[in-house]
Amino acid sequence: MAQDPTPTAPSSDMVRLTVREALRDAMAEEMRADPRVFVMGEEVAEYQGAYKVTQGLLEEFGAKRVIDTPITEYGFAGIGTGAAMGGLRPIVEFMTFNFAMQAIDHIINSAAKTNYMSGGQMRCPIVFRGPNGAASRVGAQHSQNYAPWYASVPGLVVIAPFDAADAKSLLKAAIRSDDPVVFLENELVYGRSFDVPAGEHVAQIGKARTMRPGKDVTLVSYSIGVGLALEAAETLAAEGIEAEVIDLRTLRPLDKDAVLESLSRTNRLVIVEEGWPQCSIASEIMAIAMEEGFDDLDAPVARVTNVDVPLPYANNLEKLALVNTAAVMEAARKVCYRG
Amino acid sequence: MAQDPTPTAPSSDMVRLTVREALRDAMAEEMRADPRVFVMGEEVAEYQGAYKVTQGLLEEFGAKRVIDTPITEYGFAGIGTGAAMGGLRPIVEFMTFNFAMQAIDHIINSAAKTNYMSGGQMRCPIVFRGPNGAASRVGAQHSQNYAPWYASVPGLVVIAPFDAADAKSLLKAAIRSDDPVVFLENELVYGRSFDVPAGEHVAQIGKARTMRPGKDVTLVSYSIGVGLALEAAETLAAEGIEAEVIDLRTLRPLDKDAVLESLSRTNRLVIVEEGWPQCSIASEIMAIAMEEGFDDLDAPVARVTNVDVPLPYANNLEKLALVNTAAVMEAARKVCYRG
Amino acid sequence: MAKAGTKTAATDQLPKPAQPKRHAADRNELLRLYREMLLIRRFEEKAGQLYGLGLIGGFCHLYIGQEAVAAGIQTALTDKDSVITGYRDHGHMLLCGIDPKIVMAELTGREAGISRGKGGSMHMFSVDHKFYGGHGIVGAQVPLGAGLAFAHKYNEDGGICVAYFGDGAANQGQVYEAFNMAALWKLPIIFVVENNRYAMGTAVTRSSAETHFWRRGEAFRIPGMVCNGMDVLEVRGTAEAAIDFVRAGHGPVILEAQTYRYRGHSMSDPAKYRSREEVQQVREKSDPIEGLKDDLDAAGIHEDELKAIDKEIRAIVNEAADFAETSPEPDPAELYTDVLVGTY
Amino acid sequence: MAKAGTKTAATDQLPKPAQPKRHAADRNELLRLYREMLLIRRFEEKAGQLYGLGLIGGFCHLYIGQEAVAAGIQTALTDKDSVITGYRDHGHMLLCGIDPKIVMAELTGREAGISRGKGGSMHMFSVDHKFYGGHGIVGAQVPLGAGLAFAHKYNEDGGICVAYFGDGAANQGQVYEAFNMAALWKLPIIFVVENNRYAMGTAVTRSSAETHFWRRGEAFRIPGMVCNGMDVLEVRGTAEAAIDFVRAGHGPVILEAQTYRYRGHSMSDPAKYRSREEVQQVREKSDPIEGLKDDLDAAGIHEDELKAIDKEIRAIVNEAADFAETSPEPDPAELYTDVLVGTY
Ligand SMILES: Cc1ncc(C[n+]2csc(CCOP(=O)(O)OP(=O)(O)O)c2C)c(N)n1
Ligand SMILES: Cc1ncc(C[n+]2csc(CCOP(=O)(O)OP(=O)(O)O)c2C)c(N)n1
Ligand SMILES: [Mg+2]
Ligand SMILES: [Mg+2]
Repeated sequence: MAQDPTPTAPSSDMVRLTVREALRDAMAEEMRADPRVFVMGEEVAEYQGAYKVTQGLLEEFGAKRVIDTPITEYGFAGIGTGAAMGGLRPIVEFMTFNFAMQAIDHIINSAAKTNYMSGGQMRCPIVFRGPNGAASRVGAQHSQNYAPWYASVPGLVVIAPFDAADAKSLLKAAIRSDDPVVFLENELVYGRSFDVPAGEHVAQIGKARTMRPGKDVTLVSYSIGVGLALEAAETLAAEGIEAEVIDLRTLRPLDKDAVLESLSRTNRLVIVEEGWPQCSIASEIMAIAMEEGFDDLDAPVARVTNVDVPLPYANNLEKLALVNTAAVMEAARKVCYRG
Repeated sequence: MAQDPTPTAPSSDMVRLTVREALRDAMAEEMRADPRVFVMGEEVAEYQGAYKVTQGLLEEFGAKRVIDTPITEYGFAGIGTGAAMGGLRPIVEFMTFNFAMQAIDHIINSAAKTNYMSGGQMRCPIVFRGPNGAASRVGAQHSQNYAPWYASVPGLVVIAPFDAADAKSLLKAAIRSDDPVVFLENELVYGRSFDVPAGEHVAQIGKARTMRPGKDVTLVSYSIGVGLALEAAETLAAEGIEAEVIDLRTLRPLDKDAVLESLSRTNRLVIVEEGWPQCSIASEIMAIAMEEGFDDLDAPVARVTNVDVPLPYANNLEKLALVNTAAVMEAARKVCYRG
Repeated sequence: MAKAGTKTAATDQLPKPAQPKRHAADRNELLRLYREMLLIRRFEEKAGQLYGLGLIGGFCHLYIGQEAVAAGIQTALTDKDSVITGYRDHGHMLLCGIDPKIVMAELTGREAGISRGKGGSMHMFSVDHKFYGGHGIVGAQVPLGAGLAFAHKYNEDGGICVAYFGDGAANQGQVYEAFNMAALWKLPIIFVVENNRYAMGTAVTRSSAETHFWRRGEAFRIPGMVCNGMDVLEVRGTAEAAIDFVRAGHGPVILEAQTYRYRGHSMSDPAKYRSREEVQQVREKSDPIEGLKDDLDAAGIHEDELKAIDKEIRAIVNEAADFAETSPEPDPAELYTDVLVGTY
Repeated sequence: MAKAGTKTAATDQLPKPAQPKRHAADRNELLRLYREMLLIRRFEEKAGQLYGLGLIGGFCHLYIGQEAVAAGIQTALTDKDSVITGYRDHGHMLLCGIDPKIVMAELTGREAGISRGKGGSMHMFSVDHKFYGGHGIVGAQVPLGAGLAFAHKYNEDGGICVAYFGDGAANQGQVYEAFNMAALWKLPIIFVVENNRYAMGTAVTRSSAETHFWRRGEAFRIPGMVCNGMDVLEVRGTAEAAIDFVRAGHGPVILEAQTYRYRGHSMSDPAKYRSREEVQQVREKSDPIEGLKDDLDAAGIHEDELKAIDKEIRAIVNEAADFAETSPEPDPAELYTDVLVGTY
């Protein structure tokens, strides 16, 4: 079985998959391989998932392993965590991570801290997954990006893939991990199609990935932001700015070496994040650049994030509130002292 | 009534108060002035507060306004929030902010976002307060610093005072605020005594405070970290390093002007935080220095935080895990290129 | 100390609301109830159309089928009373007396909307009408409602709170925390479970160990009531008994209204979890608006009178839709306002 | 559809556990129960002393007074069964068969402690003994326990879970979420409410609309049982009936054990919320260890035999204390280990 395919490398054998299908396939493959793996959450079984990510799982694995829960995030996150402590390997789907705020105490206090508190004795191999961040026009309560919160907590692994290959190979890695994993998906990306290498691939957790090489500026992002960074890089290239795009993929542990290595070549860094600015992943990358990349900086690192307001519903305001390609390009030009 | 007393200015009329007493006095004064203000939480009434912060309030204000709740953080945070929507001015005490994780959905989704979601129509004037961060030897589940999480959320005001004067004048401001306020105290500081100006003082929310002037390096902190920074500054002075110490006091909105102004004079910055490093207030201050203070920096900004692990119980490990004065001094020397 | 043993049922004699009667409505009341239900029905149909046209975005949860619940309860309240519900909120808002135009304008995300376009379908509020939202987190409105009831009691203003929530929400832990405190502190609140048999795709039997939602307060000594939520007069009669009890200071009541939603959970729901026949049967046999016709008839209210109401309501709803379609979007500067009330 | 009306009590005939009997213990069983309770008592007294000496830090919650609950239930379990509780966990751990030395060494924060000194009094675990903690967030152990029960059922290993929690914890919303799922899925779990009358300083009547905790499952059709938690044989008999029922696949049971803690909530509690007399009276009239003396006597077990046990236990506890005092602290490098299992 191949480890961590370098997805930029050409592969003779590619399958076209949506992110949604890739996630489903990852779960199905792991469930076939390991009878301890099961899925639980609201509408995951009969309804096939609120966003259809668990499509077909009930049919293949039956009601014992694909379990619809009542609307009780705190309760079923606790039950999942307890089941993991008892030796199973639960995948807990939150309909969105906004609702996981009800359950965050179990994610942090029961799942993340137990291995340490027990001196390494009590494992908690569980995956908490579901869409995170803004969807479309769903308003302030349904649109928050929780990546910085989870990424701040030692004892957790936090993954936020962008494309289908990563969604699949990282979710497989997450399910196999002996640690509690928070796996942040994005609803707006579920339906996008990507090439995925055929065969079994389990990614290495904790490694960023270069999505596009470049020499003038490094654009760092994760999840849906990677798409914006790639779009921006495309247009910037036409202007003569070669942007390197790095997908962090894992937010804890954070692959700072990859960021710093790229920075040492481009000497300019922009972070793109679909989320609020303060105490964000962007802040953290800027802090790392400050601490360990200072001498490489030809310009201050810039961050491009959502506006620091709860997400508004109105179409025009929502657009203005969210990070976008134009803002990424502007920041890239600025750190390159062009325009 | 005096606005925002400059506490470094000498005052003829000072009272010696513990932080615990200062907080209690703030609540009592505001309850006397405004019948809509009431306190609710676990053990706040008959027990006089788990940490005795509400001492004497039941006796003065009676059971209608000083209310013991069952151990139901989510529920009573919701009830408090609903009462604020209904026109009252609740002070909700969490026995510690660790337990507020059960209630964080109401703090964020119900209290913080409602004013925006209602187009400015639905106010939520509530104060959520209680001790935050590590106490002594209470282990991983009872020792987390939630400041970065709350500080990331637009719609909240987040305050974390250090000394008794600020505890009192900022809590009074918080209670009078028309916005939801997260007010982060620290158990290890409750018993410390400070001079507090006599008379009524209501601080201005959102303003940092210079605790000690200096020209060689700026130490920025909040809450218990300010004490460490002051201690470090004292010792550094003996070594010939004059450290300016800034207490942020309010973490949202963050007084970045104060930080940047000091940085423009000292050209060196260290952030001291009793909390995990990643996506922290420290990260954010470093990001701000990167964005707006880059040209003032004679050295990369440094952060001194807890070690990135869940807090261990053992006495020796706990000491090693927590931020301490020695580490602050070392960082200060380093950014000053001494030692 | 209690004796050892296996026990299953509470045996205490709790104070209870009076046995409710189906409301004996007079002519005016009947007309009002008919009108209110029809307003909701037509408003929601129009909202569905605007959604189909792309004028409404995100989630939009229609109340069609459940009209008798809001109508029976809201018409029994006074203007001292406060109301709170979840995201399926248009119906309750209209019956709080909020102008359909500004509700619809919120659905289309316009400046003139009740939340200035910032909230959308799920997040609407009107402090003036004592309507407190409009909440998107399932179950959250229950403790919030208990908080409103707390304020009524604290202020001794004579008001009570009605907190509406679904059968799915009834499994939320925070609901039981609120039950306990409401009972302990005798808060003036009616917990209305709108049991429409499904939470998204989950039938109540698949999510609930106890599907008699009126019994869910037994663990906290809260009396339960149940009514046919498709019969507006029965809802009204039950609501009155509940209101009398709660307003008299006896503490909370749980009122289960057994109802049904005709449409999908939200606009994108394929609704494969139930059969067309099931929906059809309820529509035909239990429709709350059609179901009132016998009573209207018996009161001597005739078809032409109803037609006039129909026409009037269509006009109101069309006007609301036009308004919502033609009003301008919020000014871009609005992005930054209303985050905080104060300036710091 | 149910008829409209005011209702207060569940009328269903649920399957119920058999009516429990006070356990008719033989000589050996009596000796074991006595020994187990005494081990807890002496261990806790010693822990209190070490705390006073500054050897234990932070929170330390003693189980003194409640020994019969753990003893009556733990001795009825098999080694297939799993156990979980809150922060007041020393007693349950000892009766899971965990070595007192390594429990005490954890209290003093030493490398040899069961959590290598990293957990402390509130956070101890032994997967080997199927003891799953040791949790500091009130109520958290209840869904976690339901998860352990879920694993038993999933693995068809014949085990059941016992989740212990307090009267204060019984108000937590997550408990009701767990109740619902446990009942719905017929999970093999006994929810043991150790009602010691207080949650910190709050007497049950001040926090609970329903103080009969065995009734708290009524909203979810879970049968309730209650026993005198100061009588180890009554606890044991009740536990056996509960275990039989749960192990037979009927789903969960709530077992309320009415008990009392003699000491403060934790070491720093001034305990002004109750009178000295109240404590004194329980000690004198209902002490679980003293209370067993009649039964021991009736079984022909005499003072000298008990004295021998006493001596043996004192030796065990002293040895544990010595060990805990003299063992080294964790290596500083331990600070960084056990954060994650994998390396990434
Ligand atoms: C805490 C939380 N979990 C999940 C959701 C997603 N969700 C929205 S509505 C809903 C179903 C609620 O059903 P019910 O309470 O019966 O109300 P109904 O929609 O039938 O009116 C779900 C699961 C949410 N909004 N909040
Ligand atoms: C969620 C949460 N809220 C508050 C606390 C603080 N606290 C610890 S123990 C306790 C009292 C619990 O009482 P009870 O459940 O009756 O158990 P007992 O201590 O009597 O064994 C409280 C309030 C906590 N640890 N977790
Ligand atoms: Mg429903
Ligand atoms: Mg108790």
